[in-house]
Amino acid sequence: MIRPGARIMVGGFGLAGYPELLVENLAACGVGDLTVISNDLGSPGVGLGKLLTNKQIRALIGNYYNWNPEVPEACFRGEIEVTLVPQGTFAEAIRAAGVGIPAFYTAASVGTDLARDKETKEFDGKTFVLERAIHADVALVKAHRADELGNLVYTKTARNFNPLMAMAATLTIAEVDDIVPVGSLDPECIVTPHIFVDILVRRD
Amino acid sequence: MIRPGARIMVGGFGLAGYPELLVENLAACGVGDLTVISNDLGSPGVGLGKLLTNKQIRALIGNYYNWNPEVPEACFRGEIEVTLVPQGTFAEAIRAAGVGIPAFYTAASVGTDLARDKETKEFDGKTFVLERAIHADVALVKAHRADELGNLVYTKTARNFNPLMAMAATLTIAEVDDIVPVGSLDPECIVTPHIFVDILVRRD
Amino acid sequence: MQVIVPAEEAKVRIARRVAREFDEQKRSMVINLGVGIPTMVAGYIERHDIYIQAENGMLGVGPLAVGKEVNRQLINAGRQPVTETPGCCYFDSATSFGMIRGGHVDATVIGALQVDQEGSIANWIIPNGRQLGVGGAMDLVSGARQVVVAMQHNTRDGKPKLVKSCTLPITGFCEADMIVTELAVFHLGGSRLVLKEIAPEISLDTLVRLTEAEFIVCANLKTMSV
Amino acid sequence: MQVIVPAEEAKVRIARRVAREFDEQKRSMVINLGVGIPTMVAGYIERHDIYIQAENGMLGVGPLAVGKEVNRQLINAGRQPVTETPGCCYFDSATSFGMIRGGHVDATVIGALQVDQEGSIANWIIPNGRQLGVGGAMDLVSGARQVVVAMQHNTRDGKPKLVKSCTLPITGFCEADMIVTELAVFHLGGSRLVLKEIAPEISLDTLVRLTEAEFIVCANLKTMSV
Repeated sequence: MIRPGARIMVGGFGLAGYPELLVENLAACGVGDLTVISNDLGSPGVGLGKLLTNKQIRALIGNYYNWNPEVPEACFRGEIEVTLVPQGTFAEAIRAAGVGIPAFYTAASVGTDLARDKETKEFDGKTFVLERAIHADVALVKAHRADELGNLVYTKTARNFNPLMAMAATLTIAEVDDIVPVGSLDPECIVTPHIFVDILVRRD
Repeated sequence: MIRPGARIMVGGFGLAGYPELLVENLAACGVGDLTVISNDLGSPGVGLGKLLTNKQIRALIGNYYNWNPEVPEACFRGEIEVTLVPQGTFAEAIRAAGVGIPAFYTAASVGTDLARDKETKEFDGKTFVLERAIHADVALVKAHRADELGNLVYTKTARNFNPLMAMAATLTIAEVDDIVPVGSLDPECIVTPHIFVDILVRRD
Repeated sequence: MQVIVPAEEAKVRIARRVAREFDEQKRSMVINLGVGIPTMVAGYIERHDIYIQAENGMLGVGPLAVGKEVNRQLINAGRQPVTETPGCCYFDSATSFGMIRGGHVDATVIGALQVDQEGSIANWIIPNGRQLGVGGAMDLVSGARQVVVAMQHNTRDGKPKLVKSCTLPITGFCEADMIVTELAVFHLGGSRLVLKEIAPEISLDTLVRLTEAEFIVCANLKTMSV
Repeated sequence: MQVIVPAEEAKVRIARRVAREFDEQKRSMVINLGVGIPTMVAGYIERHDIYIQAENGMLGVGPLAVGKEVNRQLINAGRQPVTETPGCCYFDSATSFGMIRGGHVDATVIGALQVDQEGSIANWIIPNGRQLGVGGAMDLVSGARQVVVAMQHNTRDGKPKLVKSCTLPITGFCEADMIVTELAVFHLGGSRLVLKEIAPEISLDTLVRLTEAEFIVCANLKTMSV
């Protein structure tokens, strides 16, 4: 379902809460020219790092690649294009895509190298930078448990970007540890309503 | 704690999930000249409607007052000032205030009477209207249960604007049915983290 | 004024026709229903994988609550007590409108005061000083993937509601995708109104007379099933 | 180069001094701690109503996890396994940065490569081609109510980190409120650097020599408790 050249979002922070199985499959199928939108890129050869080691990546949009030194190396050799976005702006821009907000203002990065070429505007005497929503073709997210409808709940800090990315892509594939019957999850505790989830994949 | 002239936010939708006791107290203490930010204004003499019957209101910011005919009457007599905001924009603008976003763009209301005098901008060939965050001095919210730290959980559609308003005011007062010891609420199911809550009031 | 279809029958016919539209799409859908005739649509949907979203923060709205089922904290956006369907969930209003604005809600069914031949909708206010409310109408018509207008063909005093150009304040410009009345079904195609179905009681001439908006007639015009 | 306070002792002294700052505020606080010395601050806080937020989605971060406590799905923003404190809760990254950007986090403690005399902070990148990451630093310095810089006074090779004007890429302009090193404590007042405390080992002359930034000396200058 992921074509060469696709923009894909992948949940996770470090090695917590990323869809291990889906990433393995993506690495195994070898589809290339990908734009990967994620917090970081795991470690060299580990997690999302595999996609870079495999040369499947054309561009990265994210915020922290120092855990995987292969990223700066590939970037400075000109093999991949990297767009750094402050982490809070990154999270908010993904949510914005999910909720139909094309752009918003934030104070983060004003005046810095990361705001270069971005529009700014004053509100109440303070300067803010205009940030655009970040969409994807496919989101690969990791949740702890789903019901058969696709409602999702998460575990601890494995939640991170997953609920946001689930909203922000044309197609959302959720990897889960467990699928339970409809009605088993507490309606007050569902974090991602099934409206945002297209496909469930259970780890075995 | 609420002074004359204050901007106050009050959670609830219709008569579901509004802080009944806090509103009663506000009506009883008679503080006036208030700007009330809420979805609606209850019914005549009921819920928030009491504040209008009591002439405590100077201005309203919200989206639906047809359930309380006293509102259009007072507005057209020039006794109060009413700013209508589309409901989705209203919710998002309150969240924006809570999360430090001074303004955002939305497609709702473009070209209509409610977007008059608002800036617009094109993104990818479509026109959007710029909407400002909506802040308040005090938020009065209703939750079902709190732990002693102020973490909150809600009940059914009584959730509505409450978690958003809890983030968007300088001072947040939460009315709850029940206060339980710290550690009693499931950390995965807490909807409003205690960082957003200043004062708890239990109904008896 | 001649009554072609009595009001109560008209409402049921409209609700049933809209329900069939969703049933026939043969895929799981999430829909949002406005107050009035739109709310009635739920009662005629047969598929079990069509989920109703209420903009006050619920996905999986069941039938109206009766008797002991009534819970003051469980209402739809029209303030009516409702029930839950299995797998339902609750969320805040920003997330709810995020679903709508973000294009995740497959369809919204709304009533209207007027719709014009370009699909612009007027349904939020009659400037008479007695109304003051917009609710989620503007967010819904601009955000939902499909906007279905479900309304009686004419006003109570026989005036056309399908007009050349709305005279009432607009809710959203060129947003309607489908209009269902008791007399006809129209689609909007390339900003033009196209008649797809006509009620069995009337002729095309009668429909033209009762409709101010200009429309083109679909080559494959069908009789509306009633 | 003369070592006044050995590195390990310096780090502990800085962390302890920052911790005392929060303990003394005598009110419940939520703080966010960056990697390195800032993370060490948690170990010296005595009050039980100071809650640690991790920007990867947790409020109520406990001590680092050891042995069987380690859970790969429970980490802080530096990817270290941590534990929970009672009343902790989890949320997504947008809500987490909402807390930060919205001014709900009382203080952030961060390390820095350079801070200048106007309080501008450089801590996200050394343009050497081997680094590529900003993390949440820009959001934190612009969003947190109080920004405390916790860093050693000089670089390993003795260069000043408190400079007249940052030469490295800026994280945030005029955002620092307080700077704690092993040799001194500064506040930023009206965009001017004010020396509040000085370490017992050194004279004011020595401090001036080790500090490129210009600063004024508080009338009530104290000796830093070590």
